[in-house]
Amino acid sequence: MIGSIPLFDVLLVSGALFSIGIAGALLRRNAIQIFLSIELMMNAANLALLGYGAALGTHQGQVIVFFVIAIAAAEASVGLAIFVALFRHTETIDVNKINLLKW
Amino acid sequence: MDALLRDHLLTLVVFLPAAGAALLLFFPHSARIAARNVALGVSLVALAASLPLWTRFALDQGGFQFREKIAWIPQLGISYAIGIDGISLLLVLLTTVLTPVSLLFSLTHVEKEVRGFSIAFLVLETGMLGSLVALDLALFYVFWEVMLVPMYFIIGIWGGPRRIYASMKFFLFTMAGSLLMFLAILFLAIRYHAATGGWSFALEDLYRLTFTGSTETLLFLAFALAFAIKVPVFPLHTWLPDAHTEAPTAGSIILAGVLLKLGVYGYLRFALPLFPGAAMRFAPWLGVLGVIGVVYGALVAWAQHDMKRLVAYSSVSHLGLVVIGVGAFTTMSLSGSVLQMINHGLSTGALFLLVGVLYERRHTREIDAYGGVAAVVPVTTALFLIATLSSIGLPGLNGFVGEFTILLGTWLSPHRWWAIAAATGVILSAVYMLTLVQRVFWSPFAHEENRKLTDVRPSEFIAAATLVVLMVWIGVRPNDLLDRIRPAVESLQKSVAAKQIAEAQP
Amino acid sequence: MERLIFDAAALLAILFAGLMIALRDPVKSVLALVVSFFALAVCYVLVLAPFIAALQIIVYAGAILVLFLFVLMLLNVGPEKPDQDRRPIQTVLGSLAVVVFAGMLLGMLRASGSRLPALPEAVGVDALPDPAAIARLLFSDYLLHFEAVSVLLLTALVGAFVLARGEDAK
Amino acid sequence: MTSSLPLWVLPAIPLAGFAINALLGTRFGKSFVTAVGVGAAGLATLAAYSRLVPFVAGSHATVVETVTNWMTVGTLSIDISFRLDPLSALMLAFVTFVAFLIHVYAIGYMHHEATDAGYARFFAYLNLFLFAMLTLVLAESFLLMFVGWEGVGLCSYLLIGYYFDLEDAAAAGRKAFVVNRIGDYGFLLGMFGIFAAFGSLNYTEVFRKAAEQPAQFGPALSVICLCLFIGAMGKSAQVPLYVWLPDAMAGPTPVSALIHAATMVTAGVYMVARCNVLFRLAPEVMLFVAGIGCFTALFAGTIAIAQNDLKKVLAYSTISQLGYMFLACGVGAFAVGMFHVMTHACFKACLFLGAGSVMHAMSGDLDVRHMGGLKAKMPITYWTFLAATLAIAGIPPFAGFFSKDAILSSSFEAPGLGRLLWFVGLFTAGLTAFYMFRIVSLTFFGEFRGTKEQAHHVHESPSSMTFPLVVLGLLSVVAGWIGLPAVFGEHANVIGPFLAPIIAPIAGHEAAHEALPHATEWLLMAVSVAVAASGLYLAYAWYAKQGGRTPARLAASYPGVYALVADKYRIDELYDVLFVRPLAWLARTLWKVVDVLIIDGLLNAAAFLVELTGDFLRFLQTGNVRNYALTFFLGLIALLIFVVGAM
Repeated sequence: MIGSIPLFDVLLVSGALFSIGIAGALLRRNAIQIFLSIELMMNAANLALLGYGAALGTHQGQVIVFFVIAIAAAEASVGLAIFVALFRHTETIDVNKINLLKW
Repeated sequence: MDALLRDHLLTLVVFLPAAGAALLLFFPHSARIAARNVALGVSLVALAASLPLWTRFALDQGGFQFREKIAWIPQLGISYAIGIDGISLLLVLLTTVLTPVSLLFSLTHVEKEVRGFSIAFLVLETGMLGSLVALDLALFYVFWEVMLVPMYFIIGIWGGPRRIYASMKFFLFTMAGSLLMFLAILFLAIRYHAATGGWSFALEDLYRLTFTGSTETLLFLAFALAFAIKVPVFPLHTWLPDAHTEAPTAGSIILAGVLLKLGVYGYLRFALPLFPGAAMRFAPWLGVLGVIGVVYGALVAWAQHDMKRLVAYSSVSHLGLVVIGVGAFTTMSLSGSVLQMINHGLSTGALFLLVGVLYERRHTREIDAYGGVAAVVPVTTALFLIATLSSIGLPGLNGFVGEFTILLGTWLSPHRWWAIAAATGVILSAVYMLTLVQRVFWSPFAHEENRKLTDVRPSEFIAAATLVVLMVWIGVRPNDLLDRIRPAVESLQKSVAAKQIAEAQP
Repeated sequence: MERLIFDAAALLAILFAGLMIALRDPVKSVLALVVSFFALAVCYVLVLAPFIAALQIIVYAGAILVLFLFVLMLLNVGPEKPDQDRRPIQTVLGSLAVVVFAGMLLGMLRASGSRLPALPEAVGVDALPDPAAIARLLFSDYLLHFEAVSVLLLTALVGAFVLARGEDAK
Repeated sequence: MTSSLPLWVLPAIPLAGFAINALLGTRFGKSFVTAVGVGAAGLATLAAYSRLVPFVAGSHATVVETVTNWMTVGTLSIDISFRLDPLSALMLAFVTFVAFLIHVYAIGYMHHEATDAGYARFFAYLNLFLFAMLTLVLAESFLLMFVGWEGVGLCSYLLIGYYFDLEDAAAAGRKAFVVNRIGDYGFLLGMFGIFAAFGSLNYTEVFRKAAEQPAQFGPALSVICLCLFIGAMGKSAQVPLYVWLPDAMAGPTPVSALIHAATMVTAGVYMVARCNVLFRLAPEVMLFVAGIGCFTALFAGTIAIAQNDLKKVLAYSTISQLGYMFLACGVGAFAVGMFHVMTHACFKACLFLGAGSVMHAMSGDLDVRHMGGLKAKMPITYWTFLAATLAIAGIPPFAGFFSKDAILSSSFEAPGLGRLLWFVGLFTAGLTAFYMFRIVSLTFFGEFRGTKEQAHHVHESPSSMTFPLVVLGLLSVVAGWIGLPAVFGEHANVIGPFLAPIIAPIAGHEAAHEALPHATEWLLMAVSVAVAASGLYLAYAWYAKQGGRTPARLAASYPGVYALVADKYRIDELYDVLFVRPLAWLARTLWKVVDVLIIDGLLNAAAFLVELTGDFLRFLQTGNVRNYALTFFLGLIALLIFVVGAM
């Protein structure tokens, strides 16, 4: 017997994880941790998608999540490569210290 | 091939230059001579391809000919619809003539990034031709913008010392105008959708829309502003002297010869027939601005120290006359305006070319740096003098026919005093152009370094002589052109009159 | 039964997620996230997506997060140091925003809670959706997207290579 | 009719000559250029006379030959069509002939002056001029006439500026063109008015309509005539547009002769005579024409007294004589005006060519103060010059006497201000005799006052130059005999009846003419001869006999007046202050203030505003990614609130 969990609960968990992810992304200064927070948010979204997909009886939710994971992999590889390159230049991954993006 | 020439001649003419540009992309950076030869060759082929347009053009038809229509974005009713009438026929030919002329001149003078220059020029030609033949507003807008970009680069990369400022000014001015026009085009299409339920950007569909009151006024102004900037009409003209002066010679020729005409052309093709009521309400303003342009441009031209800037301001003056002819809206003045566009393209093109001849040798445009150079460059002088005479409207050359018909047509319209005021341009143009001739070519020999000036090279001579021959031809046989203009002008007047009646009875 | 498992797994996931953002040492953070993702995988199974759950463990926890660990080891980044540059406005506004956001989410869920459907009941492991069905969908309706993603991955691969190669390799 | 040359060939011949010389002249040298240039002029003359002889011998019926349509726009349709009628025949007769003589003269005159290229250019210009002039004369429509009208203006510009490397010549050429353009402006407006009123620009149609319904056009006609006359004022150098002509003397002498004496400047008179039908319907404009003509005659005559440059004197005398012609037109005696045009062409061309001959001998010096006693060294030049001087002074039986006397008697008869015009004209005649004989005395009599080298160099000119002089000198004697006054018999006047089909004698006027008793006419003639003779004598006595002491004393006692007259009343300076400088100032101001300051200022201000805004807004770009993330998130919340609020 699997299933029969109310969608409400699924979305609640998803929302909680998402909020935690946001909090991490906004409040941490370590670039790696910000990145991790973003991954977490993505997973929160995945959960919501899967929940809805199941509730509506379609596989499309899973297909989308499949793509999300693939894109997350791409994102992670490029993002980490950027960190590596950045770290070589600045010897830090503290985003407060990386502020070249201004005028 | 026969079928292509028969059914898609216009498409062929329009896209030949673009195809040439695409071909040039495969050339290596260093293939300078090959690049300029290919560009010249392609533009000559385009010229050759455009000649059947002239011979096969049916004189007795008022509507569009050589039409083609293929759906492009059917969901929005946007189609590749092209065709020409007498007005666009002449401007198309002017374009296909002036492009090889400019490229011929540039053969020996452009040193930097020859390949890029050639590509920009060919793309520019396609943009100009496309704008002239497009019968679909969306298509027109695309070509209109396509035209803008290469010109921006031509001024900005191959221009004079203040080229960045000039190209930026040119770009922003034109962009500001075309943005409003774009919004107006969208609005038109939406209104068409509301009225009929279908989508269309085709000119002939949109012609059928009628507007009233302030809607029409606003739409008209949006279009008119875009075209007025391009012409340029008096207070919007300040981009022109900068752009003309800083552009390389070939750029100046095209800018003055064709690009400015697209303003008037757009007005005649779009603003006027789409919104005849508003156009007629604003015609007096147009005429007044034209009169101001004539006098103002002439006076300011007189005050210039820089040859190119002087010629540039003379364009303001000449185009003012064209605008008056459009504003007066009689058959005669309209025909004159169309003819005068061609004339101005030839004479000002030739003037810029010959100023370019001097500039490329002495690298200064200051009038005071010359003086008495007729002694060392007699052929240049003779050609320049002929171009000058054409520009100041000497009978027997082309400028006179246009000038006279515009002024006479205006005199016969209700706005007689425009003709009276604008005819002073006859005097003023003689003043500033002959002053230029006197100070540059005549007068005592002033600077020893001019001793080394060499006369026109064969390529420059051919380029200039082509224009001179055309000037004489139009001056002697204006009917060849007027016969082609007449049906177009008459059908324009007819459609405007019919639509005005339709608007009056909603 | 499954209710209990879901609640426990969800609680675990939330707990370790919170730990992830609370820890100063990035390495520990990553490890906390790995735990959180494992717990989430359990949740995925319970929302009838065992295929995704497997992907979650293999790709996410197994590949991506391990990549993070590698990078951390490579760069040898220590724990975040307390900083003079605290940026109080950022902290305060950020916290406030998170609270508001969470509150709003909750409110919206509450408001529409009654209208939300329950997940269908699936009996037995056999009743779980077949990965083959997903595959069929992927290679028919979503073929173009699938190919696009594969191009994206390739591009990311090249991009990551170029970026990480550094300037000296020119 | 079938065998005769079509009229279009006449202008076409010199046009071909122009084209050949302009394109090939430099390559083949002077003899080729001469053959082509002079040959074209000669051929054109022959062709003209091949048409003229049958025309004069025949019925004098107007012939209109259409070549082709030139332009058709809307209601405007202009044909290239030529017209041979008595008026154009008269012009044609002397224009081609004089022009041919001047071409011949130029062979000798220009031979030493120019390089091959310059020589070719000169003859090309001369041929072009002849083409334009023939077009002007033969045109059947106002527009085609305007083609020739502007064409001769162009040629005068080119020919005056022939020595383009001289500052004076270059400036004079431009001045001539610009001042002519002011007149052309009037002509253009006149044409517009004609087209608006009559719906055509063809002479035949316009004059027919005007004659049929004179009352219909009323005041519009006055404006049209005024505009046309402004055109004539520019071309024929009347006050206030005369200023270009004296400066135009910077060109080579044959140019002065051709353009500024014989042909081009008379185009204005020709045009007014051509439009006599219109002018007669605008009496107030006629009065204006007469007034301007009369004033110009006097005004230019007074300036001529104090000039020392031989050609300048001739230039002012030309202006003065043109004034006479307009005086004649203004009082309604158009035929007489044309008569004077013809006689004037002969004697003034002779004078200019004579002056050129002198200049040739004096190595380019034209100052009469350096001359003297040339009579002996240059007999042919002297005798022809003298004949022409007597002609212009109005001594019978020389050509000028008859035409000038006819003008004076016409104005005497004219109603209204006629007597006043007559008196001024008479005074001017005396003045003319005085200043003309002054230069004759200074040039040919007395002792030579130039340098040694000049004295050594002085010689008679080659035959190519003296031949035209002799021919023109003879004409100066006999040309007037075709227009003898009525006192010599019923049919003594040939030219009036010849022109009658075009220039109808005014009914009332002609009656008055008939009514004028012969005694009065004799008296008028006697008075004018007496005045001219006394002018001559005074000049001879003062300059030839006393060597200029009296005039010098007079000049010394009224220095202000003398300086003013010698400086040509400083009209050029006045124009400079009144028109040129203010316009130049306006031009600079418009450029610097309106263009650069206001329009570009506004633009740059707008651009600066954008920049300023950017300068402020860029402080929002902290460069801190977390700030961006927070902003992003806050935006998301705001959006959510908006969406939720909407639900």
